[in-house]
Amino acid sequence: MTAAIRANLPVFAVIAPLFVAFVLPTFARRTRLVEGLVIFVQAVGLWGTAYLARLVLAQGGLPIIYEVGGWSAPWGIELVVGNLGAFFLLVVAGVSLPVAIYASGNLAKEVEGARRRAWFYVLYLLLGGALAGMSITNDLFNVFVLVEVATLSCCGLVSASQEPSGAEAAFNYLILATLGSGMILGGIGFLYIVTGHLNMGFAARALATVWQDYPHVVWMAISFFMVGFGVKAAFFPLHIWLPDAHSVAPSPASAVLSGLAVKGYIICLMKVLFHVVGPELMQVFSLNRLLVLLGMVAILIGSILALGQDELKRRLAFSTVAQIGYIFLGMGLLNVKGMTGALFHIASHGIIKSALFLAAGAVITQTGKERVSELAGVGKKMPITMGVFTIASLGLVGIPLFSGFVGKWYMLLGSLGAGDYLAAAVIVAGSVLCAGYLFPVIRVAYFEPAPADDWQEPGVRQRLALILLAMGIFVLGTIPGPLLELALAAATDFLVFN
Amino acid sequence: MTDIILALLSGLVGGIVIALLPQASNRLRNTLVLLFSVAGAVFSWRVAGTVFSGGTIRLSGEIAGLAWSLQPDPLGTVFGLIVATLWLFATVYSFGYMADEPRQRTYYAFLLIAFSVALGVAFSGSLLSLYLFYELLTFATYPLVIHERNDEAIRAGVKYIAYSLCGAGAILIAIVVTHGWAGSLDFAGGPLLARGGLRPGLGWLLGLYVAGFGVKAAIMPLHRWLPEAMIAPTPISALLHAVAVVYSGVYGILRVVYSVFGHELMAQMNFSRALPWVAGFTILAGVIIATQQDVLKRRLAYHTISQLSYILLGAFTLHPWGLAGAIFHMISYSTLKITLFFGAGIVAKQTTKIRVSDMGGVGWQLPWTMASFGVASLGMIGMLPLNTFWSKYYLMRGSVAGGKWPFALVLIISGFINALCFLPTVVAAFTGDRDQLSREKGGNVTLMVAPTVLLAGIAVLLGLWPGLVWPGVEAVVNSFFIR
Amino acid sequence: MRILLSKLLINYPYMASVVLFIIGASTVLTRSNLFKKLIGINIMESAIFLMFIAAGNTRGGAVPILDQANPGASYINPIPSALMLTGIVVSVSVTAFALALIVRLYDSYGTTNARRIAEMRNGVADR
Amino acid sequence: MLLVILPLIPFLGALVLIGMGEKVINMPFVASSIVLILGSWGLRGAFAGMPITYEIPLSGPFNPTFQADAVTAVFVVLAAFLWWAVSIYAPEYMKHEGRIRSFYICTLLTQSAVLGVFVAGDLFTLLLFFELMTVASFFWVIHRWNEEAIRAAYFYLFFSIVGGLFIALGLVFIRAAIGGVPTIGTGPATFLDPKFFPWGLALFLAGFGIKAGMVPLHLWLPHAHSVAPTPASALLSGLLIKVGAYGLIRTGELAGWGMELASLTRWLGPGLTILGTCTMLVGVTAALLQSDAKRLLAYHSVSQMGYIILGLGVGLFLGPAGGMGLMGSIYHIVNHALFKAALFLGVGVVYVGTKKTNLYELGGLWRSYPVTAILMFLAVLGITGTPGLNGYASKTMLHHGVSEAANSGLPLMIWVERLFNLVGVGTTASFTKLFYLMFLGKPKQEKITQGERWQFQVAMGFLALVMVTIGVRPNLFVDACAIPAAQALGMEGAAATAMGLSFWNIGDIMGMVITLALGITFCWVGLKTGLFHLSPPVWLTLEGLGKMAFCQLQTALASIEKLYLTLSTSLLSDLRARGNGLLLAIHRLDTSGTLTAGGRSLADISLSAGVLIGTLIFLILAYTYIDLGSYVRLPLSLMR
Repeated sequence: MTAAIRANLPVFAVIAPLFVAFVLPTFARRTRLVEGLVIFVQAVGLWGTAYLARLVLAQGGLPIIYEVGGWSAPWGIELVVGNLGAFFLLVVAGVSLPVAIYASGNLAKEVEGARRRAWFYVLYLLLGGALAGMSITNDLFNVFVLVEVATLSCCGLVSASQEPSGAEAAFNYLILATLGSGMILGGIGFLYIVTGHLNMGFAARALATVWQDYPHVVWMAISFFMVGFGVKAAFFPLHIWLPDAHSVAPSPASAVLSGLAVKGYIICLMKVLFHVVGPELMQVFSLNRLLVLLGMVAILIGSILALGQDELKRRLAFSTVAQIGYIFLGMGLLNVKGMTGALFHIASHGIIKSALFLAAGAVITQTGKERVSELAGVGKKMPITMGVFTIASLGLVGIPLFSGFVGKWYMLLGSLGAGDYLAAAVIVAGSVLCAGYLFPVIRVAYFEPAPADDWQEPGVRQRLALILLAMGIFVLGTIPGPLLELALAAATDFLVFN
Repeated sequence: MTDIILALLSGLVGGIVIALLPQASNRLRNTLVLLFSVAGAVFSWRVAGTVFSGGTIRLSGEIAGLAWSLQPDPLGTVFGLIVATLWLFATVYSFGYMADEPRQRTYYAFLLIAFSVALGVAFSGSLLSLYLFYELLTFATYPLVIHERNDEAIRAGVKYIAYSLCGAGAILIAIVVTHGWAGSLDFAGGPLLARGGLRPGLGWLLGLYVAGFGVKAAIMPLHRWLPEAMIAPTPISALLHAVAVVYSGVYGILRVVYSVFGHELMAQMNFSRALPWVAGFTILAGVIIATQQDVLKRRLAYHTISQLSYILLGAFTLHPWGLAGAIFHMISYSTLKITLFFGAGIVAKQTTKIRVSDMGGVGWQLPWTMASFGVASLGMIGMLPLNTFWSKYYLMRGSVAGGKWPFALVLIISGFINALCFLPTVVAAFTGDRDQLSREKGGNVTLMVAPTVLLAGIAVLLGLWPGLVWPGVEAVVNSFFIR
Repeated sequence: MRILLSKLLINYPYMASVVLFIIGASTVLTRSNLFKKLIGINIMESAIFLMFIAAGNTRGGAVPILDQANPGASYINPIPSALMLTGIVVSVSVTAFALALIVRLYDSYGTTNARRIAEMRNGVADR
Repeated sequence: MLLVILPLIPFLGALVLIGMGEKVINMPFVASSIVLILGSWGLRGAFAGMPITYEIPLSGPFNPTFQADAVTAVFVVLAAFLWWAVSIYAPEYMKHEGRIRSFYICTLLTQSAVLGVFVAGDLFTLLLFFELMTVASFFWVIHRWNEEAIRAAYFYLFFSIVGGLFIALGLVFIRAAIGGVPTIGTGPATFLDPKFFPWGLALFLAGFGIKAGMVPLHLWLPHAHSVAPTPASALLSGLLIKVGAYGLIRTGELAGWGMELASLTRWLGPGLTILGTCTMLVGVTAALLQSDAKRLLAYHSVSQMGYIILGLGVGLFLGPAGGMGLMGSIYHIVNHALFKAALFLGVGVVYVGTKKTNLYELGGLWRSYPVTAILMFLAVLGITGTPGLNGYASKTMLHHGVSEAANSGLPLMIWVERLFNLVGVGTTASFTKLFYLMFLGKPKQEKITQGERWQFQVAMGFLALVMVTIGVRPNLFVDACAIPAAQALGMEGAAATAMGLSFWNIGDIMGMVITLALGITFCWVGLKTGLFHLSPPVWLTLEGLGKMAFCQLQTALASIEKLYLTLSTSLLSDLRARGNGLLLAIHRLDTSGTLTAGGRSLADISLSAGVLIGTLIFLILAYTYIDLGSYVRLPLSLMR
């Protein structure tokens, strides 16, 4: 029995949340049960992914390949838990568990009605399953389907709050994301036309030989992929939908949207670009330079826009745009260090941004203040929440001992290794700007004269979730251990064994 | 080994303890603060004892796969001792100064935390840990800078953070490059880049380092945050912006020059020839601007900018005597500058006068304070019974011996202008009618005056007997020039 | 020119899909009615489906049902068709979800005109 | 050990006085008596040519060393005697000035520092006491704490500090040149690095010259000496400026007395000669124009210091034959100390009674102050160089020295000799004026609040006694002090030079008498024609020039600062404005969500979709038509 479970663990990681998601509506009225189930699934998922990651690490980077339905590669669908898959599974599971815990405490204040909340959890689990699937699937069309599932659940999560602006943001997001999906599908189509394969490995092998015959078609495919995934991943300048959507969603939703969902699309794009197209071809098309250039612009513009926001969650949303720029920049460097940095930044930004959004959500639900300038005194009244916010800010800025530093350090190494000093300067400038938009929050919260309002800390579960995330930030910054190893190995996979 | 951990922890733990005692009475809190400060100082002295008696203390590990280490060498130990000793004085002074101020809990908590962070800067044995503590120092001192919590303080705080972070960013890039070129960031094995010899881009790297650390060391034109930060309470201005924080920048540059590049490599680089001129310019420009300031603390701030470059000038001479002068100036300048700031603080607290032009007669009210202030002023000029004479002497000797004799002249001219800057202040304090002055009597005078006078006394003692600290200076110089 | 034209003619399904794609895109871009935007999206997706299926077509190919008795010379590629079935399902679900959102927007704002909604929201924000 | 004890005695006295609280005893008297006895007893060996040295073994770079050779002994005994005499005078006088306790403390500390300078065995120690002396005597000058006193004191302090800094820099250069700490009393230094040696000497010259009131660095002197309480003025003029001279003697020692100087330092002799001559001339000219008695005396201090510096210069210039110049200088140092102190004390007596020091408001005081008038007259005779009093002896020796130099045929020296005589005339004229206006003529003041006191008379009497003794038996001092001192400095031929010296020859006496006669005539003419009321335009006087230069410096500093401020603020505000504008533009595009292009405006979602599709088209076109590789590579490669 255990052997069977172990053998099918990769598929369980995807199926389990999806299955529970379908079951949930039946107990829609019993909120406690729903919450317990969700947390249980996430906890089990975390355990399972940790086990998988250990397995992958123990195998020295050899992937665990699962053939769905027993059909082997060129025809059937493959699930490959390699270094990358294990890494991102771990991130997804690691972030979504605290967020689920937080949601169980805080959602009642943000979403009205038990049924609505149950549906929220359905979408939440669907998103989790889709992200897990995206991280391990090795089939292009499967990627499309999972991306669609994730997109739809994201839109649902955005529209979870009753406010009309939520619906509007969700609609905008939906339209754009669907356009993006269409383009992804188009890209898959072009690749399929050229190579005749949907399995990434086979497609890559075919592409290596045929691309010279159809350079324009290949470029079309890449362009479609770039725009399609770019809009979903909020890559500058396709980030337009993000600030609205992420700031209007309930805070747990914002946390997973900013922390995880966006990263899922980036992982898919990475797979397409590095596993299918391959670094050599990227260089031929100058794609790496494009990524670095746009990444730098994203860092600067995103940060500057964040500086101008007074609404806390909007500020965080723009910050996400800038941080996504980091990841793309790291990708574009085309060396192992830069890639490691980008991957690690996916993890650390996932945790940090979730912590920030959750803390912001806690502040907003407890005080009703949405603007940075109104937060005076929050630090005194809600020490734990603001403490976590502070730690997360330090992490995002990239102070050593906190997780953000590690990613940036590797990206800096990468950019200097690539001889790109401008990129290094922009990485550092982004840090400084990041301090510029996050420290005012802390300053106002702690050091400005406080009004006499009687605010209180959020409930135990929210605090627990926040502290878990803060610990995660600290642990990742000091002993990133297996996660960094996985990122390093995944980066090596991307760039060396191709 | 345990000493170093305890030295670092005593401040940190103390800060947390203070922060967790919101209801504590002033007396209890002060006792605790003193206890933790003394503990930190004692352990630092023990560390120093080990280092100077030839022992090695090393504590290393990995943060996120990057090797860090705490290994005080003579330079770091000297800096650590300056920090630890002067912190005690500032703490006692704070008891007097802060007696009737609000937000004492925050103040003392961060004072203690900043203490341990500053010790961390001093004791770090690799560029990475140096960078870590250097960054943390900014954040640990930020609440102290904006202690007043008014608009001006907040603006100053923003400026402080912004400048510091930009500097830290430059350092980060430089560290990454160094890591790439040298393969290690640990100071223990001699100058990091020396083995690689000259290579293109070395000048840029040095420039990055100097610009990065130069922000805190207030090299012109990166100095603008410093006068603004003078809005902080006086003990903080004295300790942080005349000594600890700005010294962390100076210390960083010393480290870069002697532990990252090494003086042999520096001597071969064209860029290093420009650096003394930057320092010389800052020396003169800083003190010239200082003469024009009417607000005493601002005057002291610009003067700090000038004096910090003395140390840098000594370092940039790349000569043993210059380095000796720099180290000696670190010691002697800190004692005197703290005295000056303490004096200014007592005057501000006791008579609410902050402008030099208003200070007529203050000297008769606060004779001990102004006497100490006067002694320290003479020291800043470089007169002999004070310890700064020796630092200045060795700086000049280093400049002359290092073939950079114009800088000896710069130092002398700066001495003239220092006289123009401070003597009127002291003399003005004693002019005017000594009877018709009101006095506010804020704070606890005894606790403020005692450390001030004591420090002035120490300065005189060191001036008469520089041999008291000379072994430390010698050890530093030997550690870099004799291998 | 003639070669180009002949190429275009030979690849008529692709041409059609391009035309459809442009129509869809311009609809999304220029129409401010939410429904029309949705329809534009659907048109675009149809263009991509068409391209996909056309890619799987083999000229003169038979239906890909393996008939032991009468093995054809060539079959059309069944995979694109199968995939597009999934794609259509996805598309339908997206449409359904979008329609639900439009209903909510109409409830809130009383209009389905994107520009007016934007104006109303910005007005709220400005106030 | 004695050498440490000597400066320590007054210091301990000051501590005792501080410890005693409000109660005041005449501690300077006690201390200087002890020092006088101890010094003249303990240093007798030094006079006999057996120097004493002592070292305090401190660890580190600074080991204070002390030494006493004959030069030191002369100066120590002189200082002790002068302090002793003045401290008899001071208690009574200071009743009028007030703050007697702080005056005592300051007097004691200054004495301690001065003694320290004299017994210092290396230049660091010397500099230490030199600076201490500056600070201690600063409180003398500022004693009255009124505006004038503060200004003068500030001026004094600033100049002294500058002098100290010069010496410090000189130390660095000398240290670099000779490769060791320069010591005192060990003869000429051998220098390894000739580049820095002359510069070091020049800096010493400037540094000690400031203290000695050497033109053009004398500007502080008249103010400081005239504003201090009279006993302090007496000591300032009598002794403190001699510390500068002492420094110059020791500087000469570094270069080498009694030997042909190396080519690098040969300028030292002529240089000092020129500076000395200028100092004499400027001092005496300014003194003639003064109406305030104390200022007149102060300017005469400058002038007399000129004699001393001139003597030193001639001594160095003549090399082995320069004994006369050197000994004349040392002799004149002693003499000037005596009569200048006496003169100041006399003026002080008058000031106590009349509260006036303006000569033109005084007159006919010999009736009220008969003893003072006689003692003052002796001092005047001394300073003018009348045969039979001490000034004659030293001036004669100096004159011999200058004549010898003139015999060398150098035109410079010939002119120096002529000017030397001219200054003698000026000195006589100004002191005739002083004595005539003060004690002779018609009485002008209404009432005299206080007459003479025995303390005043005793103090001045002691000084006068020594003056007359020296005047009558000039050779006594030469044999007992000047020759050992010169020999201790390395002037081997000093004894031989002095042997042939006869003070009482007709030529010298006649010369002096002619000078006196001319001086008195000049004074008569000057008083009749109002020449002494002439006030030259500001720019002509050194003092005015100095003041102008100082003001210019201040304004220059201020304008530099202003320039910096305007530049930095305008630059920063410009940058800030630009940055804000950019931010605003980006922000506006972001929030409005509308983009108008070609008459069609795209709002919100349409805009977003437009961006998306536009990006796609850009990407496709970018590859197809614009060579993306070079396009993107270009800006990046530029930034490398």
